[in-house]
Parts: sequence; structure tokens; C-alpha cells
Amino acid sequence: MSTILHPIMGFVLAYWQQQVIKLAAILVAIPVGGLLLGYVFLMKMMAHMQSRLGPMEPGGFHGWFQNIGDAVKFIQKEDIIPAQADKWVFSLAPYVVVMSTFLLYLVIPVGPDLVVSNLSVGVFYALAVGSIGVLGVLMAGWSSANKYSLMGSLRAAGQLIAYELPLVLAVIGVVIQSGTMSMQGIVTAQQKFHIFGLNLGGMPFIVTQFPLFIIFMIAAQAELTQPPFDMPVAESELVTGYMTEYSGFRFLSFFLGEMGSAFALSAIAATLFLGGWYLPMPQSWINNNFADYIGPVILLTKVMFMAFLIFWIRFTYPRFREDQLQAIAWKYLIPISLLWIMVTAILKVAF
Amino acid sequence: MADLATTENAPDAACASLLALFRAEMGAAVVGAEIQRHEIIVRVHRDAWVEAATVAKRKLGLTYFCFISGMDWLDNPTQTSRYENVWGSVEEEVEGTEDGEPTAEGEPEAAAKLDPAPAAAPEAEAAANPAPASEAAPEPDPASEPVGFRTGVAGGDSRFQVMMRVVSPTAHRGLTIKADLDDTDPRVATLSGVYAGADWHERETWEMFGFWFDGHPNLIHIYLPHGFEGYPLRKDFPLLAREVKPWPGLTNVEPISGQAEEEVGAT
Amino acid sequence: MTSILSPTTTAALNPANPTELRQAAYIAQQAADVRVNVELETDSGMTINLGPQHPATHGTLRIIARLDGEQVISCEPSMGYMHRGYEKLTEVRTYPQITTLVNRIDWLSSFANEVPFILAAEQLMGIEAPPRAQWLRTLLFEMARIANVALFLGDMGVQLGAVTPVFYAFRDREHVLNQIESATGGRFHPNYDRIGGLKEDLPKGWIAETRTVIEKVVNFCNQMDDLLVGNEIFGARCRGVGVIPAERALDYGLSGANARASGIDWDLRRDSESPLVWNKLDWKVWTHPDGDSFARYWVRLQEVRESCKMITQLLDGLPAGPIMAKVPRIIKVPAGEAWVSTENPLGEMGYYVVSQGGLGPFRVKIRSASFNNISIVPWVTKGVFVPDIITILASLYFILGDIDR
Amino acid sequence: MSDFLRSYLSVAFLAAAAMALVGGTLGLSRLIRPKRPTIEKLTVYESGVDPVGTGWSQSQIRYYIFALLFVMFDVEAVFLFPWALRLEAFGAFGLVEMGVFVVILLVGLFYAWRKGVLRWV
Repeated sequence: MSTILHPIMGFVLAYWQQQVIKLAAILVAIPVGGLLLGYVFLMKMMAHMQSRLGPMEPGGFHGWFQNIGDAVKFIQKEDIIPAQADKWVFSLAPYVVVMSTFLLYLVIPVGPDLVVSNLSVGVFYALAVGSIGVLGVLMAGWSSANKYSLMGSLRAAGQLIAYELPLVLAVIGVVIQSGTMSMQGIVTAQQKFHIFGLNLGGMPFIVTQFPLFIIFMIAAQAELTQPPFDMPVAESELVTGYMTEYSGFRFLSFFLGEMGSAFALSAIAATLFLGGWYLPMPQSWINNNFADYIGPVILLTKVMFMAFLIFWIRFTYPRFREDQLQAIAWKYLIPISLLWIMVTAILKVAF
Repeated sequence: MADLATTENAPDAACASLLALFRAEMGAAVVGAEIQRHEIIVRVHRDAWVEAATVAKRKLGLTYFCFISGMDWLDNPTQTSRYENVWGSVEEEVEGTEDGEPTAEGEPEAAAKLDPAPAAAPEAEAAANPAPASEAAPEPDPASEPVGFRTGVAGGDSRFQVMMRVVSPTAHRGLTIKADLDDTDPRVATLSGVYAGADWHERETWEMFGFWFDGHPNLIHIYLPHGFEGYPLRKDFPLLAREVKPWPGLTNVEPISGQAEEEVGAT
Repeated sequence: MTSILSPTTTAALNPANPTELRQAAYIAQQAADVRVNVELETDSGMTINLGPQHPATHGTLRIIARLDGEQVISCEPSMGYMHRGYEKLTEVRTYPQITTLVNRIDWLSSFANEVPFILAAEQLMGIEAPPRAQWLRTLLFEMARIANVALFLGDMGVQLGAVTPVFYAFRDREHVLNQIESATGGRFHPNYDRIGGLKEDLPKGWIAETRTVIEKVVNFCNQMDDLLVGNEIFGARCRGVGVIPAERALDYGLSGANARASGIDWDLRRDSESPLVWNKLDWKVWTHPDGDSFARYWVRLQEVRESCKMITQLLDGLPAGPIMAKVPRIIKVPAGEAWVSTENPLGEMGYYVVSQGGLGPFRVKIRSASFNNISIVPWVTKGVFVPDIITILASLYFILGDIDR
Repeated sequence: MSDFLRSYLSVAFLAAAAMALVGGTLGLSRLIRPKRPTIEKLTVYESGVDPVGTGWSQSQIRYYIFALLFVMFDVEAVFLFPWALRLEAFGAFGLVEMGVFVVILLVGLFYAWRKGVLRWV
């Protein structure tokens, strides 16, 4: 694989130099991505959809200052740790959640050469580190010594059991079709993929994997604990569940983790099912690295679309009950995804 | 309105038949009864309290449970005097309405007095035996000596009355059942076995009036903090905020209704 | 009248209709399930407080729930955090002053609280308000109903996790409140009713404005239909949750939409002789045979639509004339007892007014709807999941001031 | 260091960066935020009343059967991934093999379903 800055600066950097630049890019990308989603969808789209007045006020034009104000507010708020809480676990939990979000970005390719680390087991890795966040949630809920938090974290654990399988199984269909688990490889496979001999310069996997795409999005919604799967936070029942005792920046870091994960999962879904940074484009663009420049833009567009879907559903639907989530996962999502995997495999072997 | 005015004074036929049915079932336990508009008010003996509820629910189809509450007919001299201080001149002006027949235009409750004996002259009756009430004043002793009590529609023999109201959701007629309770030990059997909803109402009545409901599963405070002493809705329970400082609201109230009347008169 | 059977089995259920029979069987099965689940053989339950400061209790109601995992062993509401002792306070107030007190019982539909008390006083005094006043009372009563129930329609969504409906509710309720304000001068606590009539007549242009507001409310109802009633998740969360059979509902004194959702065809607006003019309007009492949370939501939604219909008719037929009857300068109410109850947004709200001829009542028993509606909670929440407590509480719909008085 | 290990070294770097971000911002906010603990603040929240019990309350976890099923199917997924990668190499033989495997698991799931285990208690 070529180096990250090769197309831009024309010379090869040492390994550690590349890493520093990549990490710096990610360090910027995640808060900015989280803030972007928080701004565009959580504030502005919500305000318009729900005819909210508050988020449209601060700063004048469309309340542009709202998010910055929120962040500043959280940073300068008092940090309270309950006396009964397990202090170590309590303060460690936000780190775990944010770390899980950061690790997701490792494998997301934003251009033919732009990927932090093109792991050969990329998808598998993403699913694995994505579930670490639940560990943080469990830690937060348990250590708070609060009943709502405890119930919220137990619900989160139960939810992990329910959605993790559909998420994994939905990915397997893509893996079968592309024959690789590397995220970059999956994008490349979609460049070459065509059905019925109709070569349009590649085709996204959503065409053949539509059921699995739906299942993936449902499971992602659950992983992000967004409504209708927000039982672990459930404001009206558990008073934000595992986050009840958190305040100040620690609380904000859960929020950051949620938004960052939303961004990352949208990017993964866009990569797996919508072709990632690729649109039908001349092969020469990819060869002469022009795609490295437009790739991030293309991916960002797709990510915003996926995030729009996630947040749209979030603002529209009521919350499920825990048993209903389990029923949906076990009685519908898992059998359907298994069936579709077999269908994909049969088609793959047959053609 | 026009049609209502005509039907208002005639006794309601459905009510009358309902009351007759109730009397037939309850026999001598019915102490007094009246029909007001579309409401029946009966007074039963306190031993027949549960039986009356059972009859109302099972035999008369009065399945809807409305409320249980209590009455304390004791005159509260502190409250009366408070009015007199502010409204002294007014009181003289309309003194006539106090004990005579109401002089207001039209006798609204136009009661069909089916059982005239207890209801005929409740005030005279009350005047006849004020003694038990003053004796019976229970713990928190009132600062001033209670002067007696006057009972209301369907009469009453004692200071305390427990009352309940049940309704038939099909016939749309309501029945208010009252029972006189003992002055020193107000006690009656619980209705929670008949109407499940009576549970909370009895707790409230116990808390507010100090009526004991025998057999109630969970007679604890419902509104007031645990350990609250006294029974706030008894007339001899002092309204402390008023004792400490006179309420300013009483003085500036007079013009409101008068103004409204004058405005209408002008238009 | 003497039927021991509940009105559900006689009135609402049609034996020839298999769907209704199936629903009845379903209700019975649900109710039986609830009772079976009570006996949970465990002693390691967790006690959790929902409230007094909890998002689901809109007010300071405290619900003490003993849980086994996520399942409810017992659930007991505990109130009194807002007890204001109105029944005692009425004894030291004059009649016109009490209107301001009772305004604050159910603060979402304050005007509707005034009406039965004023009617009781008028009944004792033998005064009838003039026709225009009665029409206006009915009109504002129904607007108060919309202001109240519209909030429920949105709030039910937010309790179930859908945030959007409540904002729509606040948005459109605002128009109704504006109209109430411009007519009465009070947004939340109008204090507009007087013994013998109303405080003042309508301002200019009010009727036309109200018509446009009603259109907005109708539109809001359609939105709620789309957002919640037609939503599968909403159905999954509400259908079969908190089933109250008709007998139970009557036993606990459930009234209003809660009773009608259990199939009891009873509405005080239609079924009691009131000087207010509901009987002169063309409207319908909606019932639902299921008795579950969904039915309660559905019935209330239809009620708002009926209220809109009523308001349109009331605006059309508003008679001219005075709005005050001749009343004495100083209101003294003759001795007597009067019980007047009306069909308030939350259910039957009644005042048992006892007068001994003074300037103030001797005693007022306030029968508020929510107190009875909530008293069924311990029974109906046995064996349900924690989220169902919220569904049931939200669908029973209480206002804390209406419980605590 | 081999490329393979290097690519995983990024994971460690990224994790460290995440820690640094949270820790750094917490440190920054420590400079400007107040710290005035009171008894009320340090009490756990239970809807405005004093918490019932000690705070470290116990709760029943009744979804262990789901957890068992989950482990079973997660292991299945682990088997599915290598097969999915090498599907073309295995061809029809691998397809039939995996078909049998998946069907057995599905039968197990339906059995659990029929037994009423898939009910959240």
C-alpha cells in the first residue's frame, strides 16, 4: 500500500511521521464529525422537524452557537462523583466509551490511499471494537451505585446480546460477495461488481444485499442506543439510565462517543453497502490519486445520508420495550439474515 | 334551561323508583332520604353502611364508585367570627336568610321530601341537642368552645357523618349515602371489599376526619406526612396560618361580584 | 338499571360481531395474566422510586415500585407532595374567591374546573346564567379540554420515547391558549366564571380567530394519527398493556376517557342534566372495547376531534344577549347541599357543596378525576415491565394538582 | 517490525490518543470548573428522595438464556467468516456443508422459540 501523503506531497514519510499525521487527522475528525452530526441533525434537523424553538435561538442565524455553547457549558460544569460510587470504574467508563469510538475510525477508508490502517480483518475488527463501548456503558451503570443506572446498563447488556448477532450476520453477506474482510477490499470489490452483465463502472452491494442492509441499519440503530432502541437511556423511565450520575465533561464524553459512533457506523454502512468513497469514475482518477481528493467528499455525502436515516428514525419513532427488541432480533432479524447469507452464498457459487 | 326549569321541581321518576327499591332492600336501616334534582340522598344507620353499599352495587346497578368523604357539622366559631369581623354590616342586612326559609329567588333544591321527619327541621333538631357535640370534641382541643352543630340535607343525629356517592352508569342516576358516626369514636366498616376504589378514599377520609374504617387493609396517611397529628378537615382543627396572621384576601374581595353586576346592568 | 352485568357486556359488545367477542376474550385473558403474574416467588426484589422528581410523573408524584429484574412486583403511588388543602381552604373563603382556588386543581384545563363549582353555587342560589353565558361556558369548557387533552396526545409520545409529538402538541395548544387568554384575560387560570354568568363578553374578532385555531387543532389530530396511532411501535407498546375491564374501571371509579376506553358508554356531557348546552350540539361519545393503553389514547384523540366539532357548532350558534344574570351584590348562598359534576378532560369532576347560608361554603368536597384514575395503578401494574408502568401512567393521564387538590 | 504488527500498532496509538483527548479535556475543565461538593450533590439520584437501601442494590438478570443463545450464534458467526472468505475455493461442497450447519442452528433457534424460551421475563 502506498503511503498516505504520497499523492499530496510527493515523497514518502517515515512510518511514525505518517502515524502522527493520521492520528492528528483522526483527533480532529472525530470531534468535528461528532459536532457536525450533533449540529446538523441533532440540533438543526430536530429543531425543524419537531418545531423546537430553543436550538434555533443562540447566536442568531439558525442558532449556530448552540453546540459550541453546549460544549462550553459541559466543560465548565462541576464534575460530581457520587460518594457511594466506585470511583475508579466510574471515571474510567467515559474513557472506554470514547476509545471504542476512536478505534472504529481506524479501518474506514476515505480514499484509495487514505486509511489509517488497512487491516485484513477490517470489518471484523470494526464490529469487535464497536462492542467495547457497551463495556464502558456497563461500567458506568454498575459503578454509579444508582438503580436507574444499574437497570440501564443491564438493559444495555441485554441489548448487546440482541443486536450484535444481526450486525455480524448482516456483514457476512457482504464478506461473501466481496471475498475479503478488508474495508478497502470491499470498496474495491464494489468497483468491480456488476449484475446481469450490466457494467456501470461498479455497483454498490445494496443492490443485492438490501435485506442485510436494512438489518444492518436496524442493528446499528440499536448499537447507537438511538430511539426506537434507546432503552438503556430511556429518559422517561430510567432518567437517562447509565448516564444518570454523570455530569460535566464526563457526561459530554458519552455524548461524544454516541455521536462519534453514529458517524463511524454511518461510514461503515456507507462503505459496506454504498461503495464507500467510490462513485463510478474513470480508473485513471484512482490511479493518479485524484480519487484521494474527492473520496472524502463522496464518503462524507454518503455518511450524511446514512446519518440522516438514523436520526430521522430517531425523531419519529417511540421506544420499543426490551422484550420486543429481543423478539425482533431473534424472531426476525437473525433468521432472515441467515437465510439471506445462504441465498448470497448459493448465488455466489452458482455464478 | 327553559325545559330544565320545568322538570327541575318535579321529583325525578327514575330516582324515586331507585329510592323505593333501595328502601325495600334496606328496610328500617334507612334513616332519612331526599331527592334533589337527579340525586338521591339517603341516610342509613352506620351498622348498615356496608350492606347499603352492597345493595347499591349488586341490586341497584350503581356500579360506578364516585367518592367517599366525611362531614363535620360542628359550627366553627373562629371561622364564623372571621366573617363577621369583615362583613359585619352585611350580616345584619341579610340576617333573615340564616334560619328562615331562603329568600333568594326560587327555591333551588326544591326537594321532594319523602321522609320529612328527620329532614324537616334540621336546625331545630341541632339546637335541641347541642350538648353531645361540645362534650365530644376530641383531641386537639379547640381554643374556643364549639357552640353546636347544624346538619344538612337528610338530617343527622351526630356531629360526624360519613358519606359516599355511587352512580349507575347506565341509568345515570346517583345515590349519596350518608351515615351518622359516633362523636367520640367515629368508626364504620370498610367498603374496600365492595368497591375496590374505596381504599384510597377511606384513607383520605381517615386522614382528614379521623374516621376509622374497620377492616381496611392499609389505613395509612395518603397526603399528609406520616406521623401527622390531628385531622385537618375537622372544624376544630385550627388553620394555623390564619391564626397567626389575618388573611388579607378577605378585605379586598367585596367589589368583584358587585362590579360585574353593575357592568351587566349598564349594558 | 338493575343489571348486575357491566355495561360493557350489554352496551358495547355485539355478540354477533366475532371481532368484538375476540377482543373481549383477549381482555379477559390479559386481565387473568396480570393476576397470575402477581405471585412472583422472590424476595430479592429491588425497590425503586419513580418520582417525585421524575420525567414520567409530570408533577411530583412518587411511585414506589418493587421490582424483580424488570418486572413489577408491586407498585404503589404515593402522593401529597402538592397537597394544598383546598377543601379546608374553601371553608375560609367566599364563593367568588373559591373560583381562583379550584382553578388550580387541574391546571391544564382550569376553566373546566370553575364550571361545576359555579354551577353548584348557582343551583343552590336558584340562579340561571343567561343563554349566551351558558354557550360561552360550554365553548371555553371545550377549549380547555383541547388545551388539556392535546398535551396528553403529545405527552403520551414522549413517555414512550417519541419526542416529536409533544412539541407539536405544545405548538398547537399554544393557539388554543392564546384564544382562551384573549377571551378571559388569563392564559392558564382564567377565573372567568362568575356566579350568574361570566366576567365579560368576547373581544372583537375572537370568533373568526377561533375558527382558524380549530382548523389547526384538527390538523394536529391528524398528525397524531399519523405519528402515533398509525405507528407499529406505538401499537406494540400500548396494545394489551394496562388492560382494565369495565367492571374494574367502575369499581375504582374511573371516569372520563379512561372509562370509555374500557367500553363504558357514559359521558356526563350527554348523560347528565346540565345547564350547559352540550345536549343541543351534534356530537358523539366514543368508546373503545379494548380497555388498554391504546384504547385510552384513541378515545382521547377522538374526543379532541369531537370537541373541535362542538366548538364549530358553538361558534355558529352563539346566541346574543347578556352574559350576567341578576345576582345580589353580596353573594350569600342559601343553606342546602348540591352535587354538580361535569365531564372534565380528566374525567368526572364534581363538587359537593354544603352551604349553611353564609358567605362561604360550609364544606366543599372536591371529587377530582385523577385521584380515582390513579387509584387503580397498584392493581393494573402488577406483573408488568418497568416501561409498561410508564405507558400505563401516561395513558391513565393524571394531572398532579387533580390528585392532590 | 513487520507491516502486520505495525498495522496493529496503530490501534494502540489510537487508543492512547482517545485517552489523551478525554484526559486532556478533563484536565482542562478541571482548571475552570468549580468543585464544591455537598452531601446532597454526592448522594445518588433517586428521583428526589433519599435512596432506598444502600445504593448497591441487586437486580435479577433473567436473560441468561438469551446470553446462551447468543454465545452459540456468535460462535457460528466466527465459523461463518472464514467460510465466507473462502467460499469460491470451497465451492458447492462448502456451501452444502455450511447449509447443513446453518440449518441445524436455525432448527435449534426454532426449537427454542417453540419452547417459549424467547420470552423476556
